[in-house]
Amino acid sequence: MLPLISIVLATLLLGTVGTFLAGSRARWVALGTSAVFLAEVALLLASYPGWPGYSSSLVPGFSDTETYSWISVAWLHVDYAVGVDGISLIFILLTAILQVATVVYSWGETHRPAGYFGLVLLTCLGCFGVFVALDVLLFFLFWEAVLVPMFFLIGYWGGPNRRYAALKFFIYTHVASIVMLVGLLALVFYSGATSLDFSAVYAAAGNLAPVVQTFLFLALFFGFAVKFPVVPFHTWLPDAHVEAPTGGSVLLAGLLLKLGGYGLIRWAVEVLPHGFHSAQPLLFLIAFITIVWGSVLSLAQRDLKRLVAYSSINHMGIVLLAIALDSSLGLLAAVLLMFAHGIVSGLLFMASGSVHHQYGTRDISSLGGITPSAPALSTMIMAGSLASLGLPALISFPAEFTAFLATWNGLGYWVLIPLVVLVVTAGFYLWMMQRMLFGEKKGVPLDVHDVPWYEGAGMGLLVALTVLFGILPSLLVNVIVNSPIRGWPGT
Amino acid sequence: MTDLSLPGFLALSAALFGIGVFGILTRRNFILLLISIEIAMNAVILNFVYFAAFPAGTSGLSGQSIAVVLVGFAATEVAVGLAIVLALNRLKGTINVARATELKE
Amino acid sequence: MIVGFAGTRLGRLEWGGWVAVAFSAAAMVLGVLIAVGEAMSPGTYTNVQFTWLHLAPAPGAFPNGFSLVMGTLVDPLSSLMLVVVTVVGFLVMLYSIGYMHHDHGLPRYYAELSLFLASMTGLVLANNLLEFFLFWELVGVCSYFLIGFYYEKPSAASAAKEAFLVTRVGDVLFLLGIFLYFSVYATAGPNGGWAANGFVFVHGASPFLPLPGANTPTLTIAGLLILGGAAGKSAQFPLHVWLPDAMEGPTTVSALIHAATMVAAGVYLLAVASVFLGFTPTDQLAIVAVGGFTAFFAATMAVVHPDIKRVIAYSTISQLGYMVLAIGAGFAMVGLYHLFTHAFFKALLFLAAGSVIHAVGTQDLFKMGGLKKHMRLTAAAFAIGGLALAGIPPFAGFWSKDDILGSVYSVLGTHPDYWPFFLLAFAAVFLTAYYIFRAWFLAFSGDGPRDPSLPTPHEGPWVMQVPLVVLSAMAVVAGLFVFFPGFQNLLLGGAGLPGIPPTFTTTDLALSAVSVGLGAGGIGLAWSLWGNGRVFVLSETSAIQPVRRLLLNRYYFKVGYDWIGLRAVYTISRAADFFDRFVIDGAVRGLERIFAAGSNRLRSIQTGLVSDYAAYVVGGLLALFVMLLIVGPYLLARLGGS
Amino acid sequence: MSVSSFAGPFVPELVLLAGTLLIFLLDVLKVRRIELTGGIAVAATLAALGVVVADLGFAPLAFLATVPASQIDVAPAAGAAPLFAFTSFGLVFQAIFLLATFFVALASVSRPSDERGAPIFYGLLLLATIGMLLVAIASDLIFLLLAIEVVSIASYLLVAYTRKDVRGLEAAMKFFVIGALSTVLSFFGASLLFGAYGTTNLYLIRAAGTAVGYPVLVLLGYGFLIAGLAFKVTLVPFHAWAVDVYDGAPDDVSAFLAGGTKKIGVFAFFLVFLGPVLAVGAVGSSGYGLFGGSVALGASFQITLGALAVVTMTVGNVLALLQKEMKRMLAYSSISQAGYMLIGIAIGTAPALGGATLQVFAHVLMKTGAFLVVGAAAAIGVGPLIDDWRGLGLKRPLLGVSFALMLLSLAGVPLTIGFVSKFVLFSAAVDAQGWFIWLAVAGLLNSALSVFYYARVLKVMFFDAAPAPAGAPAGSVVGGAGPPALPLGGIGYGRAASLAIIAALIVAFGIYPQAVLGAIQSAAYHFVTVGA
Repeated sequence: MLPLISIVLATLLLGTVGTFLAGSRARWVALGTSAVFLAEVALLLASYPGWPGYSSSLVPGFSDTETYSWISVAWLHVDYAVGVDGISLIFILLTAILQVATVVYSWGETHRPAGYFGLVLLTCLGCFGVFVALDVLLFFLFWEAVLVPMFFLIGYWGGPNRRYAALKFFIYTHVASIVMLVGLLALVFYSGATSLDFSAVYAAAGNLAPVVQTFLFLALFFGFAVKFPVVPFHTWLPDAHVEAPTGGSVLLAGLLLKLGGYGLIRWAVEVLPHGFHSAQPLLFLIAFITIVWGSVLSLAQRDLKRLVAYSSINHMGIVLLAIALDSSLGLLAAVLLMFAHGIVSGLLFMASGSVHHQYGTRDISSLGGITPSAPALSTMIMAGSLASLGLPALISFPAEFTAFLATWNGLGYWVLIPLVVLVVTAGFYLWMMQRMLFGEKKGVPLDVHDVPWYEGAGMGLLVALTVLFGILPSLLVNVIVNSPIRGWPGT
Repeated sequence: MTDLSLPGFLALSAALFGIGVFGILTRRNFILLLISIEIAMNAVILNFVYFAAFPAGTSGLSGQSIAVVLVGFAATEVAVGLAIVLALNRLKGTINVARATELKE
Repeated sequence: MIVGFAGTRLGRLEWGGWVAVAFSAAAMVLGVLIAVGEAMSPGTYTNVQFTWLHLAPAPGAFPNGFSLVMGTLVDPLSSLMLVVVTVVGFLVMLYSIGYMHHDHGLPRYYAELSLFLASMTGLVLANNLLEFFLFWELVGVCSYFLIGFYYEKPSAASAAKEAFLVTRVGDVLFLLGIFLYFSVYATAGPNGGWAANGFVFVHGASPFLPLPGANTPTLTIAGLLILGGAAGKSAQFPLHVWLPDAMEGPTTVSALIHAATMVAAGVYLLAVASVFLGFTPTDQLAIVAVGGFTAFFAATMAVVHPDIKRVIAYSTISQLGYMVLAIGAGFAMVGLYHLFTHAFFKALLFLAAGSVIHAVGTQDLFKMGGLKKHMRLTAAAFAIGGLALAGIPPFAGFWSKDDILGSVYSVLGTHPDYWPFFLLAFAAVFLTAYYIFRAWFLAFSGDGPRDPSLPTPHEGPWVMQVPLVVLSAMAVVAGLFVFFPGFQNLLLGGAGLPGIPPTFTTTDLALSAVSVGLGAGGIGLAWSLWGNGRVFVLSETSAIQPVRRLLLNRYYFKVGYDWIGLRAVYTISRAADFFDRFVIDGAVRGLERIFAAGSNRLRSIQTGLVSDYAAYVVGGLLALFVMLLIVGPYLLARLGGS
Repeated sequence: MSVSSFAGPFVPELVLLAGTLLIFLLDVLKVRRIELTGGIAVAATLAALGVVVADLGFAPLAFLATVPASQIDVAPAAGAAPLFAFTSFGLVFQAIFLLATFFVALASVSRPSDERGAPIFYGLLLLATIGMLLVAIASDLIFLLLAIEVVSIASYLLVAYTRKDVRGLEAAMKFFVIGALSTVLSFFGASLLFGAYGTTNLYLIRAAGTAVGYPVLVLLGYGFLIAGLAFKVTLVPFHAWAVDVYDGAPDDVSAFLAGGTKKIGVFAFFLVFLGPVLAVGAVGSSGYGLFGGSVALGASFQITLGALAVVTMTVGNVLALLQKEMKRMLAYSSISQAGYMLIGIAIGTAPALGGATLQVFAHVLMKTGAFLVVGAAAAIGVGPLIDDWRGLGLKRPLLGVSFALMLLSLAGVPLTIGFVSKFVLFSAAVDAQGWFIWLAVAGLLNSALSVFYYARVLKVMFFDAAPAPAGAPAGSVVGGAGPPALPLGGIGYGRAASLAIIAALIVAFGIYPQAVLGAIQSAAYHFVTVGA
């Protein structure tokens, strides 16, 4: 068995270094790396039960695991331990897809391309690492490693207020990760786990008293919640998105937010069931507030990117809700939703970026009638908006449907909150489309042409996937459910 | 040695030490600073000598020998201090420490 | 059978109207064949499906596993509906070739229309509630795009949004209804219940209703929610506001989507639900109430409206109300029968109206006039449609509408609660005849256009005429189909199902006579007020002037919804935004300021004076003593001397 | 005890002493070429380092070992009061000290070869290093304090060695005054402890635990000692001198002070306060309890040291935030780092001490390196302000990359030694459980705060446009009348090598920390169980 995960890591690392050194040819190196990365992920997927058929053979644990001792002293055992299960595979797939899409979309980046593409690859490397890490230190290492390139992406390639946004992003998420780290460490040492390995932590966590579990869960939850982000820890997100370059926004929304959800599932919900259960009411409360808040605030936004950012918050609220339900259906829905949101928000942020490139502004009220002059761009925006508001046959629908069904199953009429918000969500997207795409022409295009081919290709890829997975969600579901999750079928 | 009780001695030593420290805090003249340091140092030496006679468990260095070493050490320290202040005086023409505040914040 | 569905699916990928027409023709042929096949062999149901999403059984969650499936189910209901969809779809597609030829964005138009047809077919053939919902949403979005086809017009874009949002409200109710049914049927019923078999509809003797506890508040609420969903789609009170505004779209779209098919989906949903899910008596009363009230309520608004398409749109709402009424009263197939006939004559009316608009370029009835001289075919077609609508025998509408009234009348004895709604619906017959002929007289009779600036009208090309002719023919004869055994089979195919008595053989002649009389009276009133180019002007001081104004303003529903939808929600969201920026984010920024200020303040202690540094040392020393001598004993007390 | 067996264990010190004497001898003979004196210093340091590493049990160098393994980590016989003892913990610190000296000595070779002060510089450097090595083997409080004084006196002179620089002299003066004050405080504390315990031997003091005749003397004595030693470690509020001294001293001396001599304070802290920290139970039920009460010795030391640690790291970081001068910023960062190290002794468990030692090791690499880069930058004409460094990262990749690595490591970014050391240290804090977890939280939040000023420097170096070259073209030495240009565009081979090694080690140990952590942890374990 090939050490596939290490090979992927090496690929990305080499690709990143190569890109940094490649100067003006960086985009080619980045594209090559992305292609290889995608191929390797395909290989990982292909060797995984459940893809692409309807296999019901369930995997008892992680697959493609590798474990090497890294630090080993009397009281501290850290391993280089990696492995995947269905859930992480889905996120890895998302990483690969978004990396390719981002690289293609950013083909026209002329401002220090080597740095830009290198940082994009580095971000994806970090995300990949988070999704495969099965050791506290390794997990945290990659978790932090994601911040740095994103900080520079925002701070260097961003909009006029980029420094403030980059710093805010960094402060917020860094403080959160610190709390998370303390939580993780406490989890290890208070439970008497023999090492920092996931399996050891998972096995030992049961030793903890319920009260301790609750505290630890809350600490971990705070760390993940900021990444999510949930209200009231969300204010970094709109600022970061507005200022970030398009590629940065795509990765931020598409991947970085997923880290929170993934981390919550993998390291908190699964490991600390008692803590999870006692924190459940809080999670529900936060989730509902987030859902409503994100949606209502989207309605008030004039900047397209801010609008999409707040809608992301709304979606992540649904994800949190689905996770908090503590049901297999809810968990499935959460993972599907995150995948869907990754693709769709990536698409929408790309579209916002293109609007900005074409018209020099993203102010919805100063734009209008884009459709006749830029039909392709308009189509992308429509596709993204419709997918985001949960149109069937597009990727979000199966996810949202299962999420709502699970909510109904778990909470009964509380499902009305996300359902009613669904109308508001539809409302702000439609309002945006009506004002920006349709109606009288407004706004002076900087470039009379439609989007450049590479931007179109990047978005087109995501649109295609939106439709593909919308029609065939089982491609994802069959992988997801093959995961060693407590209460999941097969374990 | 019973003439001087422990509290009484400590008061003496503390007074000596306090005078030295007070001097360090208030003097601006470098030479006076050095003298203040030596006064405080003398309190230390006195302590060692006094405690050497104290009937606690005794092993290792004796108080008297420490005192002798410290006398020597104090001399070295003063020599280095004087060397520094001489050089400073040559460049700045003053030995007032309040005039040497170029490095701050 | 899937081919019909797949064929239209492919159609949306093709550019060019003719390709779309060809595919829709193929779909029509297949659809009709399927229906004929179903009609020839009553009682056979064909179900084909594949798994869409599957979770293995898990203890505690779903003991039989959880699945979602996609499949097609051919049964009398679906085949009847299939005919409507494919035939009208084909005709409208054909008509579009002529009607739309001068518009730009035609590929988009045909693609969207084809997608709509595909989705509609999918909806009709769906074999489970989730799939139904999926296509239900899809037709909604197609409708959104098609209403907003003239997207440069702000009013069109706004109407599209409104339509989507209002139906979305219905969708949410529908979805919640699905969930409620799910909570009843999740593990009960055939094949391990819905969780395991994927929400499928199963034919047979009432698979679910005999379940213990089936007649529970949960089921009642679920039924009401389904009604809410249907009301959204079928523009029933109080979610009716969007349909008149949806007339901003091309007339072809109005004909296909907003008259014949999509709006009928709500009715179809109710029919499907009544067959497969079952309504409780409370639900039935609610459905009857909504249907009967809407039939009358919408008709009143049609009475005064000056826009030819909107008049027809209100009439659509009203007619849909009849169908809902029938289904509520327990006569699902009767409702579908009216749906069937209505589809043809309403499409006819729209297409005829489309011809008029195509010819004169306006939708304002008061600008038209005397068109029958130039457009004989159109005038005739409109008249046929109008007669069918008014329920004048032997036109199609008579048979089906009469059936509805008769059926409902027949159960009034056991359900006296239905009386008021029956009367409302009955009264609406009169209004219907009045408003549609008011429109006819205003448009076609008289000497010439009241607005002289209108262009000289002319008939459309043959592609527009053929559908008019075909639909006219259907409007005449569709009602008579009921006398064919095959068609009877279709309607009776579901007779084994509860609540579908073969009522069309027991029409109450007296009732029919009264209703025809009302219809004729309505036409007469219309003639007397508007015939021969007359224009009836209500005096400003008339006592019914406020009523007119109320009707013209559509009972102020739209104003109210706008206020809720725009003002209230938007204001709240602005306030929330303010809170977000200045309170939540303000706290974050405040923290930053504190650090910066602290850094500046602390810096000033580095004075550069060595004596100060020495003072810090001594101060620190004293602080240490405090720590060791005061905190230490305190700690000892806390730790209990350990 | 025969001469050979007496001298054997002191080979490192003797080697350095020989080097010192040789350098001074050559100075007298007017042989002052920096390549030669520097070479001697580097060679002596390397040799000593080899021996120490061999003593630690590094197999490939076993032939150099001079201390038999049987003499390491052995508790003295009951009642014995040795002045010094060989502990693996001390040897680890010796290695760390020697490493710092090595980097500075190697880098300093790249100074103008005709600099007159070179022999003095190197001589004092080695002298100070001898003192440092002695600190690491001390087992008697007076021995320890005197060894520290050796270092201190050498450092005062090092700061002032140019004799012509006003800033340097002012720094030396402040250094001296505060240093002398601290010395007095330390010795006064020692004298009080002597009064309380009747001995200055650390083994005996630790063994006595809470069984003390005069508890108030103990508390006051330790209070004085903390204050005195805090001077060396630059704990707040005993830190004020450090900023001015690091700023005013020659760059390479700053590197040595921040990277090297400061660490003896840390070791002294570990050595002196491990006893009281680990002491269980109360003192003061009779005798001179200040308020007639008694004191929980261990707990109150832990809380005191913990508070000091938190205050130190916080104040250091907050002050560094808005600092405009590069050296002062580094000085404040150095102060805050001292706070992290102090966490180790506040907790007093073997993991914590090990983690703190790893932090010391990391800090030697990072801070020595950082000041050496500053020296290089100064040598090629970069001003003292952070803003003067604009664009330097791209213009001078060696400086840029190595400085970036050092700053990232200081900030605790993954895959650097700084990350690992913080991770281990804070893990140890959590591992100790109880309220120590809050030390980890404080430390981590501080490290978050510190990221800002490090990131700012990175931003200036890599993102901001370089200032227009004023006069002299970039890359050449500024000032035509100055000394001839050094190779590598004014940086010089020695400094370049030093920086390259540091950068490589930062990454290498960042990726594979086991190489040092294993030795450090086992040493810390012995240190806690056996004692000094």
